[in-house]
Amino acid sequence: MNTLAHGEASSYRSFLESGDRKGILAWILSTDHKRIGILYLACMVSLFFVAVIIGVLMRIEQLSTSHHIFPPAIYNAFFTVHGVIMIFMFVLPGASAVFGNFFLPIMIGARDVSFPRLNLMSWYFFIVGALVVIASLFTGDGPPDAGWTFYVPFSLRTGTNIPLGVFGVFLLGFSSILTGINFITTVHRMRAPGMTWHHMPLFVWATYATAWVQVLATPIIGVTLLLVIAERIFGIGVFDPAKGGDPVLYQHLFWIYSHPAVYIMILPAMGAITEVIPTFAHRTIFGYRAIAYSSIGIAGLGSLVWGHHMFTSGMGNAANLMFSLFTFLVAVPSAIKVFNWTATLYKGSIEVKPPMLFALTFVFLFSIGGLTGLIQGALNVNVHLHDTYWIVGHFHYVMFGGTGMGFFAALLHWFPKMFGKMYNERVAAISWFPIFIGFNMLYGGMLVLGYLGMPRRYYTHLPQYSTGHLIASIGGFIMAIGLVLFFANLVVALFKGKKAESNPWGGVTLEWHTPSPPPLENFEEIPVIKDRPYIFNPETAQ
Amino acid sequence: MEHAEEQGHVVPYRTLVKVWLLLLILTAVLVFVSTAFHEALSVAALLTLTPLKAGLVFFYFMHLKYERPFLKAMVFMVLGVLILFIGLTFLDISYR
Amino acid sequence: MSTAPAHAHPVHKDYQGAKFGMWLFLFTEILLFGGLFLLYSIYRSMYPIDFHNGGKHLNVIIGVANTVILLTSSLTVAVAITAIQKGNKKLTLACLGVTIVFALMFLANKYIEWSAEIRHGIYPNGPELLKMPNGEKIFYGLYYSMTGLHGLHVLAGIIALLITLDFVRRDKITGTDFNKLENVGLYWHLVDVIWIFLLPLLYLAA
Amino acid sequence: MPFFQQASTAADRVDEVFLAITAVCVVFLVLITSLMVYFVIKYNRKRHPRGEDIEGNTMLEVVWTATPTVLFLFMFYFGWTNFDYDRSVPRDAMVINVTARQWAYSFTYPNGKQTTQLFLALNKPAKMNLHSLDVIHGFYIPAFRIKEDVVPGRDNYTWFTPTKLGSFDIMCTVICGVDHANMLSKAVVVPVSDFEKWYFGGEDAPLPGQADAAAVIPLKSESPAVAVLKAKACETCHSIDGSPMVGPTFRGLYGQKHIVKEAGGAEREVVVDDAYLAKAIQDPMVETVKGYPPAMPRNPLAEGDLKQVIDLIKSLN
Ligand code: HEA
Ligand code: HEA
Ligand code: CUA
Ligand SMILES: [Cu+2]
Repeated sequence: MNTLAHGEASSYRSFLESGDRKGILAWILSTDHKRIGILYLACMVSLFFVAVIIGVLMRIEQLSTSHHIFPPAIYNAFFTVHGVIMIFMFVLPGASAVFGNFFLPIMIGARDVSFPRLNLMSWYFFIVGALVVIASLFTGDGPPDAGWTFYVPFSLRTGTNIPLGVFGVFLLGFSSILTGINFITTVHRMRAPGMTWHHMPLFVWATYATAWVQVLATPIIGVTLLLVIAERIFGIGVFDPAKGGDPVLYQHLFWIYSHPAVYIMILPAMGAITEVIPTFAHRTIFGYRAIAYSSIGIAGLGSLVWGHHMFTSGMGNAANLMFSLFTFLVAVPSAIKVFNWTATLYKGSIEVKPPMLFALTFVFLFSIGGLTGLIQGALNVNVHLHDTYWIVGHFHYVMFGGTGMGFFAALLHWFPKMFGKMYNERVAAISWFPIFIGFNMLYGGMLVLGYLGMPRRYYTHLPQYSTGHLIASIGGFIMAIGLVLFFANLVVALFKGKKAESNPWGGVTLEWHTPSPPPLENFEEIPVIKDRPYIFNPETAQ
Repeated sequence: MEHAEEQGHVVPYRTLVKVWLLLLILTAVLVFVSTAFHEALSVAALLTLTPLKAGLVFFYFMHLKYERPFLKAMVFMVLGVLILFIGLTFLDISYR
Repeated sequence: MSTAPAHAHPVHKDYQGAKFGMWLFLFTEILLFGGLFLLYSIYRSMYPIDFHNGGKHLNVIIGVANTVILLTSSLTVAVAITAIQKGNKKLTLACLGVTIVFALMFLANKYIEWSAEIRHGIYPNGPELLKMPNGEKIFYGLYYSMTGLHGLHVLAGIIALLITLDFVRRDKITGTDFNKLENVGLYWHLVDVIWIFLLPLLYLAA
Repeated sequence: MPFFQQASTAADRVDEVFLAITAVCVVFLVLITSLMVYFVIKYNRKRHPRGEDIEGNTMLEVVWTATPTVLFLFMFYFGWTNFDYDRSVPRDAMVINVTARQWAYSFTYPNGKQTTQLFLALNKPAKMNLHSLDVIHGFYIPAFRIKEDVVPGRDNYTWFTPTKLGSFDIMCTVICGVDHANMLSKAVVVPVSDFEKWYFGGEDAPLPGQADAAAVIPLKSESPAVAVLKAKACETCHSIDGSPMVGPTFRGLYGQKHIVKEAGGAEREVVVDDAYLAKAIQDPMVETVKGYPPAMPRNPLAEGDLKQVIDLIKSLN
């Protein structure tokens, strides 16, 4: 695609070594997009583990119907905190904040994002928001227990510390907005010469589409959460049925944001695996434009389907009809992507290294998740499935099997580039087995439980659901082994891994033309781009 | 990058003052209509005059008139999104 | 070439980019208030009569006065930008000063208005308000939320304007580098536009 | 399908649509997965060392955009038409008022009879008018495949025609507090004749379907205090036999010393006596007992009822 000299001369210093400050300050005061990306990564993985452990505790509680290890109030706090951390602190910023920050500027041939200081500020919003949420667990009258959806009027009446928790989420939203603004401006203003829209790697397209959703949808939840706080403190009445408020309007406002939010979660992960698949198939991506435009399509149509979370709330029938119709339409661009990824394997030259393994797993698990989404998108089936474990199964498939696996694939793909260290590929591949098997037992079990009528957010269950819960719990423990192995491998690599080459996988996008890890300025000279990305085999290119 | 448009357009003082006067007049009309006539008319005035006033501020005070077409399109896109949000919510409320 | 020291970040400032970023921020503000407008329009359609009556207790004079104040302050900010573009620092400073004074006047009016209402027991959970029908409770809930959030924005605007004023004074904002002033101006105009909508929705609802 | 319990007309329809959509989904999942596996093997680096840069194929793109779109529209259509059925109540349906509160359901029949379990006549349509006294609940009968949120301040409804005899779980699906998981009841479907015997049988008629619902005790036959506890759903959180539940048990409660937390957060010790009980029942959130979640709903009792309940608690020592 372009000819870049990247001789690793002796004077070369990576971004990890350069900078005036030392120690922790070199990180928390740095405006370098790569360092900020790693800051996000570190915080996110830690928070992820907290939430994962809570998830395992919930599985332990569901092992028995007669012995309750945790009282109901604690279990309610568990799923609330588990959901809030997973959603607002892991999958929502997720791939976008970590890999978007690190690679978006590099991939478009820029030295940094448009507003580096704003970028650092949004990390501070993130960390303060996270701390506030955590503080809400230990202050006031007990941890929030209303679920991550904070439905009124329960969230107004419960005695627990909802206002502080909600305020933390508000701050996290602010962080998301600032990142979005930054990325949109960066893509518009910072592209290297010759980097036209159709020369941009698809990860950039995906992050760009995500950024628009972040900017347009997040403010709605911002104001909604502020109103919940105002309701709790002053009693303004807009959501309080006792004062004539309509609780269903809260749900509208909540989902106007939170449905598009699920696409904020999945789009960057989709973008990341769109990088992984051609790299390991050693051939160009199939249907570049279709994939790029379907990202925009998902972002656009995704804003019109929020009502599918409210089919049983007594919504008007015209709304039920429209929202179900749009729900099915928004699945089309996802289908297009899946087909294009599959077609990209055709006549490739495929190496199934760990990143590829996880990327293919992404396609499989996300497809299951998406297809279960279709099933519950059908109106009358949704009536039965709403608020059961089926839904819990669906969203773990798309969020963990989709976003989570996409995140893992991206981490394996870019780890050598980010840290300049190589992990043990065999251990990574071995960790896949327990993860894959455990995953399907855990969440597949939940799907069956849900169809049989097991409601969600129950600290215990009726005896007829015991077998299902047992299988799910065992699956969870099996997956635990895999995940521990997965992360332990990376932690070991961080300290003891052998040095990574600048292009270990034979990738062709710009980030592979810089040394590993990249220098502070990314490029010695801003590259000039002459052609589209993903040309692996120029001789057969059409 | 296009250095030519970097500095932005200089809007003459006279234009600004004219726009300001127009805004004050529109406000007066709005207040007058909503106090003097009956409901329907005042709602109609609300729905026409208020966006008009906002448009004046956007186009002249905020220099939107002199911006690239892309930015203009984005502003309308954002307003469209908001209207869609409100419209779809009404779809629920009006057919309950 | 490979031995050349990594150069510092390019000094070149991306004005278009900064302005674009500001507009994006304004979009988020539009949608932030958009959520409240959504609630307002739905509740108004649910409680048309109560909203009509609710508007009666509000002081239209103060509302209109505040509109005129904000519109005029918008003018002065716009003039300040034209002035700095023409290199007229004195006029810029004067205009910014006047804008800040107007903004303070706006808040003072707001204070008078709110305290009068609170004295009459019309505030969330206030004795008078609790006696009113549900629709009016919602109307006032929205009234306080909308004007309160808007008031916070005015406050933030005043701080931003003060900082800009200082920058102009110290020649950090000049005829060739006035992007910060422009962005603050954009923000201030948006605050104005939101009030343009609040006036008929709240004060002229009766 | 023996695996799924189908007990209403809606259940067949839900399962039909579910199975149809699932079938299409499985076909595509298998297709995608086997293609992926096949390509990975066939075009493995070892066997196929050079990839080919095939950029796309317009024909294919069109086909695989159009096919899902059409299939999706069909799925939507079937979901919608059958949902329409779920929302169209037949005119002859018996209207039963369902009242949900933290954490119990109660059912009121057109003739004024009130129960804590839902008694239904086989093959007769019944419409549920759903009302909530506090927060949102979710009225759910899995075997009937129906669910509707019970939203305070709103008149939601659902309906169904039971097609099988037996007793079926009623659950609550919207998180509504500490005892959300125990907000359970039963829908007891009996032959029309049995139903009518109870329904038209006057005050003392025994509840129908006792064989299935052994635990059901009519409100009438109990001491008035226990009836109050049942009617106000106190017994969903407080036991009278000493077993631990969400709130303190009534057994041995009188005369105990409790640490209570005042609204401000200060703690102090109280002795459980008449005055304390009266206050704690009528205004539970003013002071909450340490060690228990601050979760008791406000649920004022009439003067006489209050005295009876306090006497009952005293008698449990
Ligand atoms: C990453 C997050 C993510 C993603 C991507 C999705 C994607 C989708 N979701 Fe999901 N969803 C959630 C996260 C997500 N969801 C969460 C968190 C909840 C619950 C929130 C809560 O209540 O707590 C939820 C809940 C939820 C509901 C509400 C359930 C309820 O509470 O009653 C519905 C209903 O329609 C739904 C539908 C869909 C659909 C149709 C898609 C589609 O976009 C999927 C599209 C993908 C595919 C269709 C698969 C790939 C395509 C093929 C393999 C092609 C071939 C197929 C055919 C031709 C059939 N989701
Ligand atoms: C991306 C998002 C995400 C992810 C990854 C997960 C992961 C898990 N979730 Fe998830 N979950 C949600 C998002 C997510 N969840 C959301 C949004 C809700 C809804 C909340 C609500 O209702 O409001 C929910 C609800 C939810 C419920 C339903 C609660 C209920 O309704 O009653 C359950 C039940 O079991 C559950 C279980 C789990 C488990 C066991 C995991 C486990 O992660 C899976 C297995 C992983 C492991 C077992 C990891 C092992 C690692 C360790 C043990 C630590 C090792 C330490 C070091 C290496 C230092 N979750
Ligand atoms: Cu009632 Cu959950
Ligand atoms: Cu959704």
